[in-house]
Amino acid sequence: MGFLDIKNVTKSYGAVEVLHRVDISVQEGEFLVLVGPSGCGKSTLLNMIAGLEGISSGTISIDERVMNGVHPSKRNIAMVFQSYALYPNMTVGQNMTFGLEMHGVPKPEREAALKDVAKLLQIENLLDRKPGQLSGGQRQRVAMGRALVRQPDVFLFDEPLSNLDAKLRVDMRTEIKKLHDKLKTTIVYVTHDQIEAMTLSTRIAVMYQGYVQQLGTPKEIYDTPANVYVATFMGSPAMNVLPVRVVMRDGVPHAAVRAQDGAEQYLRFSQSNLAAWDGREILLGVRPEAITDPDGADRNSANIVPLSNRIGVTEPAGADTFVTMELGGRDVIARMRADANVVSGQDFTFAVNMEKAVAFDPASEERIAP
Amino acid sequence: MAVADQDTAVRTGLVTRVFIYGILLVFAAFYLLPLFVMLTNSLKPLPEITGGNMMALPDTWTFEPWRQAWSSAQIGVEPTGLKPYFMNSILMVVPAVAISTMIGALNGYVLTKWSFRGDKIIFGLLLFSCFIPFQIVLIPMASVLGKLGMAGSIPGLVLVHVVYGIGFSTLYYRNYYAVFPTELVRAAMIDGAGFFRIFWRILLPVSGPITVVCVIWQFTNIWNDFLFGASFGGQTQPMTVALNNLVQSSTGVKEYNVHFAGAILAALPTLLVYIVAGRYFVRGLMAGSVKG
Amino acid sequence: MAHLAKADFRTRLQEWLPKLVLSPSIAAMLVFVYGFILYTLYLSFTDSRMLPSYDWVGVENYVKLWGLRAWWTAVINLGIFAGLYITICTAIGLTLAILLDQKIRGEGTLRPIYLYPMALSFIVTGTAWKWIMDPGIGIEHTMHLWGWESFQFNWIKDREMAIYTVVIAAVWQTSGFVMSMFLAGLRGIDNEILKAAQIDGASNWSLYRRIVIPLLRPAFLSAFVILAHLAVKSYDLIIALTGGGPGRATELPATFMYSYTFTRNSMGIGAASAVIMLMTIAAIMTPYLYAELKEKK
Amino acid sequence: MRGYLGRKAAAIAALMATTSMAQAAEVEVLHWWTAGGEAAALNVLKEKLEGQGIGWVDMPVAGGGGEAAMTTLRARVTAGDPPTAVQMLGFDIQDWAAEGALGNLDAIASEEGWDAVVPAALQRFSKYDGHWIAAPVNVHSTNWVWANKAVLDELGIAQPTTWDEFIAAMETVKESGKTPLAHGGQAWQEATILDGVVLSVGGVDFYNKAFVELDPEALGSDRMKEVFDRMATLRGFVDDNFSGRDWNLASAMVINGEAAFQIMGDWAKGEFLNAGKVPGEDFLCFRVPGSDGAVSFNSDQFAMFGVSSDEAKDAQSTMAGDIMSPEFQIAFNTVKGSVPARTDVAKDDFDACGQKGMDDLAAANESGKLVGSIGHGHANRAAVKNAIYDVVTAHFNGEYDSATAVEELVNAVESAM
Repeated sequence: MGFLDIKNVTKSYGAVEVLHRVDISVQEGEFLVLVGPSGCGKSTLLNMIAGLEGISSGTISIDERVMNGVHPSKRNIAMVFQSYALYPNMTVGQNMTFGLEMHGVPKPEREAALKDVAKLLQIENLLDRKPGQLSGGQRQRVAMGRALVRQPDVFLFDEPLSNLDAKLRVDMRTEIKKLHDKLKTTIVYVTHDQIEAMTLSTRIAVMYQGYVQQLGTPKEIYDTPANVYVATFMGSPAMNVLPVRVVMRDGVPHAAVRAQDGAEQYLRFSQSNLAAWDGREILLGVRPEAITDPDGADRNSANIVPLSNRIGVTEPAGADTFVTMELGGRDVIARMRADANVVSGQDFTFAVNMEKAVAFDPASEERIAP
Repeated sequence: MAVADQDTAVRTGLVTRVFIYGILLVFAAFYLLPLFVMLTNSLKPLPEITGGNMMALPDTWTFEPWRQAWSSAQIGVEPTGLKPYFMNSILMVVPAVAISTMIGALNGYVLTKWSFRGDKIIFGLLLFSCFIPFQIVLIPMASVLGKLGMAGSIPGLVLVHVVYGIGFSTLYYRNYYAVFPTELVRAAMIDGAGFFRIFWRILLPVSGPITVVCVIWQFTNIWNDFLFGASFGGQTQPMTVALNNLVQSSTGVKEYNVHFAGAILAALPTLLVYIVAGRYFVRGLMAGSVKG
Repeated sequence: MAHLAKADFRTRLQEWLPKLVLSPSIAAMLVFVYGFILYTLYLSFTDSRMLPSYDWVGVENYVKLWGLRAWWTAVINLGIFAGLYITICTAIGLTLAILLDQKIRGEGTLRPIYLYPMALSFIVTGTAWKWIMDPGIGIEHTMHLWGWESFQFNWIKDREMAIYTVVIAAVWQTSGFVMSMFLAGLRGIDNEILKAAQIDGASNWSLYRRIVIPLLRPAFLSAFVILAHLAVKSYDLIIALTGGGPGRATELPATFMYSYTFTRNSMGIGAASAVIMLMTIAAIMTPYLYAELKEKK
Repeated sequence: MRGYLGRKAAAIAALMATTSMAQAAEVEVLHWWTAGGEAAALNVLKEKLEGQGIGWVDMPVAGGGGEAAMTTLRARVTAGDPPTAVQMLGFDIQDWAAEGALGNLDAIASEEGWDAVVPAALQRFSKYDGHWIAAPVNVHSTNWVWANKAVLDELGIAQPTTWDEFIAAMETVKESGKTPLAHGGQAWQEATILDGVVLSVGGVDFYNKAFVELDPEALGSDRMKEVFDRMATLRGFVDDNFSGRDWNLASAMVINGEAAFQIMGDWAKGEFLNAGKVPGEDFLCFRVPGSDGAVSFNSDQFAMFGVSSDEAKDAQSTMAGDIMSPEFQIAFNTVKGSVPARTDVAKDDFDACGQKGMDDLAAANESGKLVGSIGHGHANRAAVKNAIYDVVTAHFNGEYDSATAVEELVNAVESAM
């Protein structure tokens, strides 16, 4: 029994079911991120937790209280919206204490709470301004302040950083993380940005087409994605997924794959259970950072395999250089050290860390190994 | 001053600008012509009107027609002028505008922020109701008012105007609120504000521009109405009916100067509303009502 | 909604409040608009004369109606009137809006001048217009006094031309309003689009023709709907200006309906003409409503 | 919110209804005599009633010769709240009586012997099914010609006595450059001319046959064509700027000497008197040449609507009695230009034209030459009247030639019946 329990929850509009049997149990103090592309149902789920949308079936409970049919204001939650939703006609101070006022909190207490939160967020000097006079980052802080003042059981964030510019976004991300570390309040956070999901969360639910594709810690999601969708959605650049044939060599399963010149090369798997797939096609998933120049290979790995191929495009990104090559008929990205000697059009021998490789069933696209 | 900052102007030479000002002034003259005719002739004694040029300024300036129209012209059997009817109009217009605007605002709020199945159809039906010709509702309306016991009274007139004003006021507010971020409503819900509190504290404070448009529209329509006033006004006939009585004497001397003075008097409140609130009008229209 | 039963009272109240708030309007609309429309429809099939009667006569009233010369005149007049009125109002409104948008000094004074006719009913301005149009005392007379002897403006006395004087007065009343709608539209256009177009080398003319005017489409649509319904409902205007004359040359369906219903004691025929008018309005409005309602969601 | 308001208003209305019933002694009068002398004339009645302890609640609605008032009346009756007394013309009274909406004035009528003093042609409208339902206020007659004496004298024209003389006189005026016939192009004004012209062409018999009995043969006859020919001739004597002109502006043309004649009802006299003109000296009044002896009339009457309480009935009948009283008839009609609706009133207070009008009325009443005006709804019901308007005004404006007008007239009358 978690603190926030989502049990068997579905959502339908008329005959169309847009959210299918979601089960998530969130412990107190957890930071759950719902991530997925637009239209995946993550905002709908958040709105259902908030009580802004009805629940078609199943239950949502907070602190063992079933919340179905309970008015949003009675759930003891607070929400930060994508557009911040600051009331344009009220000052910052009025915005932040509106909720307390609505809940009948006496003025002195409201003032005290406002003072504390304003100090925490360093927005004391903004309290008398109207939202229209604030910068994006300031609005964002005010929106968070408004949520904090309420001291809710659960914080809900609906893509709160998507309207900020890149640098501010990173700063605010850190700030939210700090805030969570300090306050230890349960947070449900919706985003389409997988980096936000990875950096902020204690657990991630990856959603797609109304299903929770995978629920797990960031590391679980990243290293052992449940299916091809999760694998390609999480991580940037995305995980390389290419069709390979399993062949047994020396009693060990290998992935047979054609390089650009058509020559077949063999990459040894670390997972022996793939022997069952001998002779059949599977999908091989390798993250870019697992294909490197030999010097950059992970020294702790027990299974580094060489791979010769012609270099396509090189993209220096400062810290690393990304190389695109053609492998198994797909474009595959490799991540080299910045000073690796790679030249477009030349042949090169890459080092593939097959310990980190993931295999998927080509039909169901579910993970079959590890 | 978002309006002034907008810049759809193109760069133009001096000749073009003179030309532009020329056209604008010609049209200004066109729009002012009837008012000019009414005003100058209301300040002339009667013989000067019947004998002279419509456009000419008065030789003898007189305010007598205005005084007569206001307080001593024959409207019914008694020479009361338009004065007593002015109050009838005010008593009718103020509540009718206030109520229809308020209902329109609430309707717009419900239709955009609390949408439910079938709300579009309801809005469509409401909108279509703006376009009903009033002549056809006269008889059935009379019968309904009679049954309600409200025939020939100001509450009856207010009811009629509210009923046929709701369509437009709902249209204005709906279009305005449609572009108002729904997230604000949701935030307020989570903050614990109820249906009316959200409306009162969150939406209404920012509804100024559209309220100006709606009030102007309703005020002029209701103030200028003659048909309902004559049919359902009873003892409390509005000013337009009185003006009509003044102007439309079937057999008798036509005192045109008094007629014109009366006409301007009857139009004064609406003119005032346009001049005072007119500059917010474009802004209000901008803020929603011309959106497809 | 199975869980609604468990919802607390306040939440349930909140669920119902919006519909509750809307319901008086819906009820009023159903009775006072659609009820009355149905009632009129019914009357159009009865032999009602001075007061409503309930003796069914089938489509007789419609047959009579379409056999009446005056009705045909009214319908044709409406065609001429509405066509010209809508076109000219839109043209003038758009022109004035564009000109007024050129950073004009005194815009604040000009705008209310253009707009004020909307504030006045024709009960107020009818006499003035009659005078202005009248060749004996109006513009023509004035021009003669000012020495332009050959000037002629006697349309209001001319059966063929009288309907055009009605157009002039109607345009006078509403073109300023249309202007403000277009002005609002112009002011709502994103500046960057215009800058982009100017960088692309668009001339002033093509800037407006190719970029600005197409962007004003919503304003055009709103203007059209408002003008169209005003045209169909035009009544005061005719009564004040021409009284339907000379002869019955400027009769419009609205005046026709009124006179048959109320002064000619032929309520059945009046109702039939009202039904036709409503159908016309519906034919104009339905596509607009459909587009309007389709758009969102 | 509205429901509450509605209930409250209903409660107040009910309250007011009961209190006003307790006072009872008041009459609500719907009329369209709203401005100038006629309204002041009506005030005489009001004061008289107030002297008898009966309050007057004024309900004036002007416009279109009573059209607006009739619309209001319909709304009031539909709402179940009719006024006590309503100014009404001709067949409207009969139509409302047929709807069963009117009260009964038999008591006061027999007490004061109305049957004997009111011309029979008027009783045709004041009585329904043998019962008095309305009190006539006046008799207007429409076949009058008003002429500027100075203009006629200057041009050496004598008062014309035959149609041909009339035409010749107008020819003379035309040659002098003045407008022979002042006229305002409104349907009812053209129909007013028609009254006189029909009488001049075919006399009372033809008038009755064609326009009262609506005999298709008479309507389609050659005589009718002659009527339209004469109308066309008259059109030729009207200036080009006539369309839409108010009748009183046409009168002003005669007063100012811009025009010589105007064919108009006797209400036009007020305009002349108001301009300080004296009948017989400055202006002449005579019957449309060729229609002498006949009088086409219209009569304003106060139709009494059904009221429930006895007090209200008493007040209503007192009002009817006051209307019919010679004092009021004189007071009102001297101002209005019309003549009293009873034939036994002293003529002393009336001017030359008024006295002639009274004589004509009495004579026509005797000889059966008193006919209801076509143009003012005293010959036929509204639908027919307006159908005739349509044809006459279309012809007058040159839309039809006389032959077509005759055809159209037959059709229009037939389809309006």
